[in-house]
Amino acid sequence: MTTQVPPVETATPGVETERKTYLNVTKGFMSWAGTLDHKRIGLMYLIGTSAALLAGGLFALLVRLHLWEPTGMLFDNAEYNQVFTLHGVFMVFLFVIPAIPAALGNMILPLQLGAIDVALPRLNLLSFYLWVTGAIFAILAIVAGGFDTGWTFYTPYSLYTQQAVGLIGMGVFILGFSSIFTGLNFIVTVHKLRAPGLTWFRMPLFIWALYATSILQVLATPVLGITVLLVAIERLYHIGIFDPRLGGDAVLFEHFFWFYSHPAVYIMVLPAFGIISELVTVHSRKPLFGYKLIAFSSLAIAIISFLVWGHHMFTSGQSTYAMFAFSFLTFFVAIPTAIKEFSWVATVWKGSIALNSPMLYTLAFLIIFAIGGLTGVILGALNVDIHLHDTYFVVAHFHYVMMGSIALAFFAGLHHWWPKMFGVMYNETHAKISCALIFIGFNATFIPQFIMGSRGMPRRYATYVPDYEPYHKASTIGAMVLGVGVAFMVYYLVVSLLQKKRAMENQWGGVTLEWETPTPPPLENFSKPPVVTNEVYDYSKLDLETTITPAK
Amino acid sequence: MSHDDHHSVVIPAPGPEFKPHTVAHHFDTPVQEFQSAKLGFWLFLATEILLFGGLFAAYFYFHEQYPETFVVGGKQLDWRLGGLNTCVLLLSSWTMAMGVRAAQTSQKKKLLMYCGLTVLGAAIFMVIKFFEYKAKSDHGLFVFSEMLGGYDTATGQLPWFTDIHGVMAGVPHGHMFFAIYVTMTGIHGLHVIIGAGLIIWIMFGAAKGRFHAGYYLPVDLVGLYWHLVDLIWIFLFPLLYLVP
Amino acid sequence: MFTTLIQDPPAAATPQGPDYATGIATETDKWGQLTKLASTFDDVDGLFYFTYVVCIFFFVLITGALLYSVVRYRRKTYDQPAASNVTHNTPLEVIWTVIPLLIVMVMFAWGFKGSLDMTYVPSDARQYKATASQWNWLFHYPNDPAKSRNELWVEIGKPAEFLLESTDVLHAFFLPSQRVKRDIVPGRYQSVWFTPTELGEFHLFCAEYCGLDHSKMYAKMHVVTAEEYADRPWDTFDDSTPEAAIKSGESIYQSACYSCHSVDGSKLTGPSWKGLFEKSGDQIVGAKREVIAGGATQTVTVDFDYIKESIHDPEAKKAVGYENANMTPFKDLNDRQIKAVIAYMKTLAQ
Amino acid sequence: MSDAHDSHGDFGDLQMGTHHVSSALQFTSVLIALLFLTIITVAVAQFDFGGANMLIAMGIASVKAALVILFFMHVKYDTAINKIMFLSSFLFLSLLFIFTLADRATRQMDHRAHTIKTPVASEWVHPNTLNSDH
Repeated sequence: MTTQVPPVETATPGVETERKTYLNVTKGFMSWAGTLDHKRIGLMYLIGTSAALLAGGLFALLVRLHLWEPTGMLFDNAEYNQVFTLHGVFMVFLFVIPAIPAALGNMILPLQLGAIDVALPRLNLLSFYLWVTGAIFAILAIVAGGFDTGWTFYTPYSLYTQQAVGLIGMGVFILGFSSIFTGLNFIVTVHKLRAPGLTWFRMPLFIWALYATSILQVLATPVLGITVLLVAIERLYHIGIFDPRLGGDAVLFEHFFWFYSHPAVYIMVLPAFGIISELVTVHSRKPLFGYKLIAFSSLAIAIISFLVWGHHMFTSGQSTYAMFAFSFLTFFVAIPTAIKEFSWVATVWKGSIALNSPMLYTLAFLIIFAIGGLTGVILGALNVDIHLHDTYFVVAHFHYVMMGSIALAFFAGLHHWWPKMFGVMYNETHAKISCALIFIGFNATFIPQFIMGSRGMPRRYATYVPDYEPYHKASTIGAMVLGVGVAFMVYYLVVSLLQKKRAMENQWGGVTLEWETPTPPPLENFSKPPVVTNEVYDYSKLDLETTITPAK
Repeated sequence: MSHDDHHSVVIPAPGPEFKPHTVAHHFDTPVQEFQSAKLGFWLFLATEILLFGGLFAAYFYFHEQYPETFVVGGKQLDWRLGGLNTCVLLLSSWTMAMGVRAAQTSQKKKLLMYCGLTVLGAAIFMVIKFFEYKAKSDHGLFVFSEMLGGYDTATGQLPWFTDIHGVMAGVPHGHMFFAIYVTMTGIHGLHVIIGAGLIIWIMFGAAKGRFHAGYYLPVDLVGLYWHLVDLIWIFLFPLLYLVP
Repeated sequence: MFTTLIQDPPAAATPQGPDYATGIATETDKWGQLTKLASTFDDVDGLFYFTYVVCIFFFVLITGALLYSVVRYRRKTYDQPAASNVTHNTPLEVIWTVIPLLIVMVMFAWGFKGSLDMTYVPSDARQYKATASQWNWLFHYPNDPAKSRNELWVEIGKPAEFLLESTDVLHAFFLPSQRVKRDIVPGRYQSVWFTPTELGEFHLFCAEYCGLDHSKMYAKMHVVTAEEYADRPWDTFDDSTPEAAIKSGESIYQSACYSCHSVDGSKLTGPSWKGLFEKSGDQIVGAKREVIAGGATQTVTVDFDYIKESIHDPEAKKAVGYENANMTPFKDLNDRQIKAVIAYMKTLAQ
Repeated sequence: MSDAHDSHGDFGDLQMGTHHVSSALQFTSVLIALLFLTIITVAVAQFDFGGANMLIAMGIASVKAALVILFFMHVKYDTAINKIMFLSSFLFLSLLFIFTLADRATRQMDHRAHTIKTPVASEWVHPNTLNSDH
């Protein structure tokens, strides 16, 4: 997918002229705080969500350290409950949901569309500030005494506990609107700002995935909004909708909560699929196998995901009929997901596979997601789920999806677009070491959790039966390795910004539109509006010279 | 290196009392700008539908669980006031539609007049609503002054539901109808107030001549918002006042 | 009335840490993944391993194809093109859509059948009740006044159904060895059943997060033989020593009698227990009482027979001054329990 | 209100296809229909049709809603994508309704339901404070 635009004029070799990029075109705090540029907003999101990731990761390490001993090492039960809740809330609401769409998506989506910005730039900035406000509420809630409801806020416990549930509920409500506005913006952008010639089936799959995600964000998140609002009203005014003491129903809360939170799983994972689709083809230098099937499977997943929320409630007292329907529909999600996984593998097959760090992260994703997805099938069966529900098996399963797959895809995307975003290259050897540490550490953390889960270890336990001690110890050791891997990644990425080792103009040989602009892009992305004439992922048109030309 | 031609699209004003409109730089044409904003706003309205949808789902859920509460509770509401409010909102929806029409046809005075009438409709609606709430509060069906009062866990007594006249006596969970009534109409009322505020903001812009046939996007969007407020009430009225 | 007869075992506000059943989780089934199955719900294990094998097959397939490609088609020069540019293969795509679909439909049907079996309770099931509170379990036994807290006894081979209720927040009744789990929702009853097939001690966890001491909300299930079950091991009534008997008697008083009978001489609905027995030298003997029996007043000496009659058939002899009081007969108190009550009464003697 | 023919064509080239100016007569007709339906819905509510009460009221309300959406909100004249986006919200809302209410409705049909009663709140005791000291 090259354009008719001639290559950007290259500076004379050896002459250092500072080109105006979005990073340096204006300076000063206000030029960032008040920016409407999608790349700057994406960058601010990247910093914010990464901070949330590190905070959430720290909480996770504390949880794992605590569980070294069956009686707990670090905390009393009250503190432990707060720490695992913080881990969940930070990871889910502040990192996983916004990280890929709002940080990488904001950065890349308009570039891949050939647009100079998202359709509604002010709303984009508002969305970022809503995220900041939500994060502030989360921090206020910690300061105000913390909260210990788990990230699911199940009633009636969340109604009775005396802690700062109101504040964090407010935070989640605001973060929900941040997410809605990002999704809304992307839908409009995809519909209205595609470059001439960029038909729907010429769009990169990252955009398809973000589009499907946006539909979920717009249509599911409001139900979460009204749910946390009702919890807040319930705590203040005791209206009784969710309070069994007043005739309310805790299962209704679960229905509302999972109506959002199941699609939310796909809000998190679909953008990861998008990144992987993108990276698999670029680093195999081969057109994506089954492009249309992958595109439609994103939409299919988005829609089916609205029909399966009850599988989080197989043990919670739904009617048998509802369980029947939800279990049946749940298995249907497996099909488009399997199609994606197979198509990625088929893309790698007979490709020209560059084993650089983004591709290593991608391969790690493919293996880990296979485990995460397949264990999901085990959980879809009704009677097996009854045994495994709320055990460490479920914990391990969704960490394989949310941490193993989504965070790895985020890292993969970060490594892939890092040279594009900053024009600098990190140390590839360091990146490979870090990828190996993360892969090994991750599996060492969560494979023992599968085992103890299928043997009955319930989740959210501050202390546990000593029978499970060896698995907890193995898991804690794995978590430490994983933590070291992530910390090392942060280290070499920061170093790359300081060392300013030039990246190539088109570091990986991508053919989507983001590689048509100078690296890093100027303020309004394209020197001339691009026109797309090629089919998507057509590597025969790749100008290989740009892959060995240093960026200016 | 930006596209200079992007900055040049200006929609001229149809008359001296109006102001021209400059299309935002990242759009190529006014149509693109208009349609983008409108698509975005429709999506926003979709989220509003789902937000209220949660409340409606709760209504139907408890309607099935405690039918008696809804039968007896619904009789405590005055359908005449509810019906009157329905008519007020429908009329205000009509004035808003006419207002958008006035903007589309560059009729500044009419736009101001219709917007003013719509705000008046909103005010009448809220005044009637206030008297309805007050009557219920006086009967102890939801006592506003006590709403923040927590409740006695030992007796399970709700401070906001004292039911002075015992109209809900013997009805299991008699407070449930009023809880849902006050939540749904309360959140709806909040939307009425926000909508009225937006229309007043439109009126300021209209007075400055910002809206005309060439550019009436904000009027159109606020109009859509106001119709949505009407739309929700169309369902609330029979569910709360008539059906139970 | 059963429920009020004997006081609930005390609930520790913050348990000091459960007395865990031992060696259960480490004892796995023969395939080594799940904990040893101890109930009739073997469909869970069957389907689990079926899915497990299918998953391993697909995992090996995916990982193998990936690793082979990576090794075989690794890019060696920066301009190496792909070995093939095939973008689709319709038969292949149909195959990898249809075959997984068929497999998951088998899993669905199997899982649903298994879960239906879990809802059909055999008619000969014993009906227990489990009350979950923050953070302890209280078990009620069928037709038995005695209850036990955080320990449960069931009979091997006998279906047991549990009616589950919560007094506060969500809990979940989770017996890994029996493959059953059910959330306990305040405001309504849930039910769960299983047939234990192995003798021994088993974990009973709360699997739904319920606050501070969620992880300490632990109970031990004893699966015992029919003979041991017939001994009602959950009944902690103890009269092995005089002191224990007094304590047991007092606990019966606290749970069943205190509302109508005082122990300090004050007049409630029924006569006070103070003074039923008197000190005579070092002896404690029954006092004399005026009672109305069959319309005629007579004097009785308080003794075991009189107390037993008054508990089992309160209308037979009514104390003078309390002719109009109606007492519920407590026919379930057996002789040992009545003796314990008397032992407690004797401590009130003057 | 007789200005339906007012010129807005000057901007036709700039905003082609973006707006449709409805006639005042159409708006007024819709308003009259809405008020009329309001009267009908009130009138019908005076009679008891048993289980059909809800269906009738919701049916009339849906017709009214359709009028507002199609004419006041101009959806009839809007672009296909806007129609799809807005109307899809009702589709997804119906999913929430169908599954949640179906669970509620079929819960009592479980074959164990006859032994499982719904206790009322007064039957159970609640702790007054839950770990408030932490």
